[in-house]
Amino acid sequence: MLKADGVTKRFGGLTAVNGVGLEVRKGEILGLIGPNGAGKTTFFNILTGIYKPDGGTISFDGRPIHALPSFRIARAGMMRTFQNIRLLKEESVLDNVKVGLFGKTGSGLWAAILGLRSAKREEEEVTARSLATIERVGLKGREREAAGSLSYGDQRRVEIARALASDPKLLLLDEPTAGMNAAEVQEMTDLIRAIRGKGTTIVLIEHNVAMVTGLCDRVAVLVHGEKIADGEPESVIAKPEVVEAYLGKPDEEVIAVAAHS
Amino acid sequence: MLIQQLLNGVSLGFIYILIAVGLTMVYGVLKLLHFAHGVIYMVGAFAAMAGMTYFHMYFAVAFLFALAVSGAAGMAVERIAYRPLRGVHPITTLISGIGVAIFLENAFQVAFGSDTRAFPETGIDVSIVRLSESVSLTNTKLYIITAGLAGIGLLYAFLKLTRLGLAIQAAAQDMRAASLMGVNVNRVVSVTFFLGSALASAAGVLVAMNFNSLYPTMGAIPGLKAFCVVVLGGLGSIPGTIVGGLILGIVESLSDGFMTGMVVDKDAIAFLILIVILLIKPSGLFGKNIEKV
Amino acid sequence: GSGAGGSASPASGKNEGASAKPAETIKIGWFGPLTGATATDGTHSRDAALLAVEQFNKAGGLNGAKVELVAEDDQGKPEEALKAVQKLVSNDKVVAMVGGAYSGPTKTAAAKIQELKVPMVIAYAVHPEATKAGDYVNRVIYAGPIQGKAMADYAVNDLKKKNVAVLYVDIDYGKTIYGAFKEEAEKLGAKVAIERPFKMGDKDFSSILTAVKAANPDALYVVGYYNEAAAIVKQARETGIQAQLLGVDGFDSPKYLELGKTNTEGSTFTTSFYTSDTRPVVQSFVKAWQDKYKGEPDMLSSQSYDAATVVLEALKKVGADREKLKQAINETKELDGTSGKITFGKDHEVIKPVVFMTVKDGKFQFVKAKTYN
Amino acid sequence: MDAFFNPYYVDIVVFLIIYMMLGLGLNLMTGYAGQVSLGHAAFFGIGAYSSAILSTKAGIDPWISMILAVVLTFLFSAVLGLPSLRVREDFLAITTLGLGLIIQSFFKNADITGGAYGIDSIPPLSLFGTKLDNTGVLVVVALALLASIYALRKMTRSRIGRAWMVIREDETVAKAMGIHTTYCKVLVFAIGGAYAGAAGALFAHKMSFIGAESFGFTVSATVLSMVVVGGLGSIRGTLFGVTLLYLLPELFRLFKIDGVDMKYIDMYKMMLYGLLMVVVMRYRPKGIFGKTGMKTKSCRAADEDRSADRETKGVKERVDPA
Amino acid sequence: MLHIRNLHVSYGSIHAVRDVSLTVEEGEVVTLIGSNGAGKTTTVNAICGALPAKGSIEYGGKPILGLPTHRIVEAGIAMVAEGRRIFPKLTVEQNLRMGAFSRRASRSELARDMEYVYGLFPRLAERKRQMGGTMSGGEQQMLAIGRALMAKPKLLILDEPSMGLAPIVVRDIFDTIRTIRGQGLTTLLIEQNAAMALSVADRGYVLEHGEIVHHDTAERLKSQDIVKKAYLGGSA
Ligand SMILES: Nc1ncnc2c1ncn2[C@@H]1O[C@H](COP(=O)(O)OP(=O)(O)OP(=O)(O)O)[C@@H](O)[C@H]1O
Ligand SMILES: Nc1ncnc2c1ncn2[C@@H]1O[C@H](COP(=O)(O)OP(=O)(O)OP(=O)(O)O)[C@@H](O)[C@H]1O
Ligand SMILES: [Mg+2]
Ligand SMILES: [Mg+2]
Repeated sequence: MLKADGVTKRFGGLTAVNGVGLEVRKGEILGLIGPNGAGKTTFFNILTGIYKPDGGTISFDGRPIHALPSFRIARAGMMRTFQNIRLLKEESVLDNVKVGLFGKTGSGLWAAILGLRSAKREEEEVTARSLATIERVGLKGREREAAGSLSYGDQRRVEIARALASDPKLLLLDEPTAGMNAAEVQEMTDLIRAIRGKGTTIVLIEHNVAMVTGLCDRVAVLVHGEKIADGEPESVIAKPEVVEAYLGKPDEEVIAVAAHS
Repeated sequence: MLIQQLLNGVSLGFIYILIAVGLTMVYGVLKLLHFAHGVIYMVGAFAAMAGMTYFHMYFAVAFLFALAVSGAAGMAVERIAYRPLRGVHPITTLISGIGVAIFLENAFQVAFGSDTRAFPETGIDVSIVRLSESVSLTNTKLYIITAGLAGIGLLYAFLKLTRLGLAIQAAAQDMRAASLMGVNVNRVVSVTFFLGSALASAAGVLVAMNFNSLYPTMGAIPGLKAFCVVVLGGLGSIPGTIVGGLILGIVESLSDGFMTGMVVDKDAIAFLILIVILLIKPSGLFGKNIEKV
Repeated sequence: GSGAGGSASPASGKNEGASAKPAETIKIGWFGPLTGATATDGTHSRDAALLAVEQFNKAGGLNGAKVELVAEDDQGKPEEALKAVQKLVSNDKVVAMVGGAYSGPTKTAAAKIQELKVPMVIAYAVHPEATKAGDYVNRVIYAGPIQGKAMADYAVNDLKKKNVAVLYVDIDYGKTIYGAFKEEAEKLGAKVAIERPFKMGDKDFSSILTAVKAANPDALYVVGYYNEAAAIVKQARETGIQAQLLGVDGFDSPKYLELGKTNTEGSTFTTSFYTSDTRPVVQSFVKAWQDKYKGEPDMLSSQSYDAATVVLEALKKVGADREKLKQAINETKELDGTSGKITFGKDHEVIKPVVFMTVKDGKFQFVKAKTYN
Repeated sequence: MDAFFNPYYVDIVVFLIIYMMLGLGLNLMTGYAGQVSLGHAAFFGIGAYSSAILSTKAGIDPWISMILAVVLTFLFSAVLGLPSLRVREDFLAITTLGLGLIIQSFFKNADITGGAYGIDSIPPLSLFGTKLDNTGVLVVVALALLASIYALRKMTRSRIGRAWMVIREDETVAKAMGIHTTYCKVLVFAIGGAYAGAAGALFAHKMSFIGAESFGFTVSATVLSMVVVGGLGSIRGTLFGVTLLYLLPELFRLFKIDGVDMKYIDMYKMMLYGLLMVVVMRYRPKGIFGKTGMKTKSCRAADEDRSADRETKGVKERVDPA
Repeated sequence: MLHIRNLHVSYGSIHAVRDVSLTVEEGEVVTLIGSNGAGKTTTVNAICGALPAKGSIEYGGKPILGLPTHRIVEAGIAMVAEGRRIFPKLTVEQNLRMGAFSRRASRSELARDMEYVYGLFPRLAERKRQMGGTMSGGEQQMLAIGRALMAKPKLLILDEPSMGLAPIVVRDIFDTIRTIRGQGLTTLLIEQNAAMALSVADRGYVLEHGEIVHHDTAERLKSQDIVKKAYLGGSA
């Protein structure tokens, strides 16, 4: 459903993403791993149109999207979360999630000013769907709290709810479990599985190798902006170059941690 | 004539630079929308005048006196009107600053009257410095240019070479993190205001002396122009402040010298240029815009 | 009181009645800028009008009834002037008004005042349209074109200048005077070498003056107020311009000499008032001003004093009836004002001599006076 | 009707309402959509001049010229709002300030606007051939205000209203969530401008004379102060802020205060005005009616700490609420 | 060296930290674990003077509660804050220099310490002139830790230092914690990765809903059932 080819992005002298080709198949959970600064987030930013690539093509559902503005890509059904949480902190959780449904709705100002039935109905629908999504990510009952006053982990859930509310075809998650403990990671893993269960394709960036191997159908590895591996999780993380660049030499401890999930 | 006009522009530009260096610290570096800068500039001019007229100081003493008075006034403004507003929408600072400006302008009108008054005799005679047959400059303008260069030098040394300079930049970006580094943020901000305001008052004194006039609302327009210069240069950039000031001065001087019957006046042209430059370079001439998502 | 002073508020019919006794104070309104950039002028104007009223009361008032001046700030803004006028009429029930404001506010107020049928005498606003509002509005300062014409006549015929540079302030004051000057000067065979507008509050004129110098004029006519004029003369000398400096009544303030210092020497300008005028009315005004406010009165104060005097004289004649007052004001003739003998023409503009003054030995000195129309 | 109401008080209210409409438009732009504007007087002027020119020079009926003026301001504002799309948001205050000065300068120098002489003899509003008196004008502006408030409420609570809110808080997020930020920003400028245009048109016909000095930076700054003092993003706040700052000087006019030197009374008035701005900001930094917190939990003022996203926001040095 | 007694912190009506008492002795590594929203960050923010709190906090025998942050830092506490909070528009090197602000160190001393940090995180050495704000998430985390070390603190507080870091770096960081501990530095460590945290710590506290529910040696905590289940991902 998503096909990137030769995607490149440079910042001054630094090539953050270098000729990356990646295919995402419908219905899968694809893990994107790699050392810090490998270009994973940058790659997401290119996919979602926040950065314009310096080279390469991207097609989504058979349509080229690399030249489209962000909001069009979002409306085409690709939603994301941000590594550095970007919520509207003073607004309620509910209002934050409603934002995610913008592209799915269409009533304009006149409808609102004139109080048209269609606008009202649409608004009700937005509320209902948002509430349902909030429940799905496990924040039921906290709809009215200011997003900024939630703890870090809960803020991540709101981020996911916002991206999820519009039932995107493709969901991009940037480190969804950062700052969560093992039990919470487990919950998040279940949530992501459930989301996929409803037909949403998922690409996720993670540093929790245990989780990635347990959850993902496929894993791609970026190092220094280049893709060095792509395939079955177990086989990928066993590759020596991946071990060297990302995991460090195998060590009981890492394996021990990984074994827990 | 063109050369003379360019020189006029440069010397006018240095007046703007002199006013803007102080603002570069406060607005450019600290990112505080400080609309009372023009008023501080006025306070400086009046302090020097009062020092000479009422306390019979020599010009040089009065000049230092003005720096001290304005510096203190700037610190007080920050303390009273800006500090309580940290962490809220920056526009509140702007409004608070406008309030301070209105207050002080009118207080000075009560104290000194709203008339324009002449600057006291400084003992410096205006003389004309001939650079060539047809190009000349007054000595007072040379002082302004010198002071402008000195101000810029001071700013550079302060920001680039001192620990405090770095701390100011850090505090501007993230006050909490700066305090976690052991920076006494309040003190750093106060010092910045002191220096920025002292520089503003240097400008006020020299301009009042050069044009032999001062009045309580004298800071309004220079204050706005200083904003224009700081933004034009790209917030907080030292070369930006110089180039911004020169552009403004030269544009005004050329439009005065060569154009007539326009639908907009020279101040408007200055802002027109500002907008055009910002459209081409959205972060100002020497500004950097970096965003990581 | 004579029957004429019946009611203090004839315009709002219902409000008159038993309460209106002849011995009540009679209110005259004044509005102008008391705050803001032009507050100095407004304050002088108000002070002058106050002085006139005070003297009037001291001389017995209107058959024992005191006159009170109610002053309102218009902040130099038209909409504030509109409200000020409305307040003076509705709340203070003034019988007449002195306009101590600049052009914009005066224009707005003039239309309103005509509608409310309250007579007004404009002190110093020169907007050409201001008196077109109707028969309730007169002006004691001559309209801009007169000054321009007078200076053209003087520059070309008396001083034999042929090539004049003009700098004018970019408001109606500057544009009106300059327009008339140019027309007349060209008619008389002189030429405008270069013209440049400037703004109130401008300080640095070096570029304009460099351009002026390049045009090599034999006279430099500056149409503006003393602040900028002082800066211009100072910088003109620094630029090395030796041309004869000509000006307008905006120069006529002691501040011009204070700010321009010796550079003002020799500049000649048109005005309508000079403190060295030996006529008793002028001398007593100057004396009273000095006693009350210190310093010397300027042109603007004299105009405001005269505007108030016009109103007070009419009041003396016909009493506090707006309709009659209007009539009496319109018929003002040869009234001995501080700025000459004041007569209102059919167009409600003043007819009085234009005075030429020059700076000599650091003082304003009378040159000549001539009536134009 | 003027027989029943003191026309002076009526006039105060008329101008008060005109300022309220200016304030509402600015609040929409700045409070709801985060686009700080220091050039609001320009839109006010465009509305006033459009209606004045159409009704004097083209002889169009004032009612129609006012409607046309609103449409024209809407269009002009949309165009003038375009730079806001390019310019970094913390420079917007300065660019709009510049725009304001440029446009005022145009009013002052162009032929069509009467240049330095302004435009006079603007026809007053009349109904069935009779000129509306002060009270009649009050009724008209009051109706206009009610309509403005109603529309503003509806707009800000609509889907586009939510988009404005997101743009104010975080433009990157807005884009990533499918919001057409360009369109929304131009739209908010156009609507905010149209509000000012309506205020301007009413102003012109009320004044009968307009000149460039009525549309300067002071007006922009005053209106912004009113909106911020009242509370950004609050309709009640704007109404209150305008009333407070507008009536303060008027009170001085009504009650002469004894014991102070009359010579300086008006300066004391302005000092108090400035002081009030400082004091309100100091003790109610979000304005008198500003949101102090969320429905249930309160975000503390030192809330910066929560923000893990602070480092990225910091890079852009956002002007909008952090 | 750090003694917290009966600490209470509230956000308006939210009582986020209740009656927390905690000690960190000289040379120890103490870890504070707990789920999202338990109040860990709130506790350390109170230590650093960023939040008004009730109770008592003593450091080196002196009360520090109520002191302004910069004074606390000058007394020798450095913190790696949640969310990293590096200075986005300062370069990597300037960020590190800011870290040493409270020390007034000489130029050569600074250079030496900087080399030490570059040794720990070679990536930073490669990027000396890059703006902090454009670094990747993990790179920023390294910078934040490096910056705190530049202060040569006596007590180092780390709020989730491993967040967002690649496994290889996490291991490096925990190695670093072990190393600096060997050098006598005292550490208060907040971690979600409880297994890792308990492996370097001497003692641990478990915080739930703002209250300390367990505290014990790291070894013993590791083997407690509840801890295993909730924080170590032990099979339920
Ligand atoms: N706007 C920018 N300007 C300059 N350099 C940038 C910018 N954005 C990213 N970089 C650099 O590009 C590289 C890739 O960054 P990116 O954020 O994509 O890494 P990442 O793979 O997401 O790492 P992490 O796992 O640590 O989040 C980094 O070295 C970063 O410093
Ligand atoms: N600014 C705030 N306003 C209101 N409530 C807050 C605020 N900051 C934190 N809280 C609340 O205080 C509680 C503790 O938050 P804290 O950030 O200390 O948790 P934490 O243990 O650090 O969690 P995490 O592991 O997610 O970082 C949470 O319930 C949170 O919602
Ligand atoms: Mg990343
Ligand atoms: Mg935390």
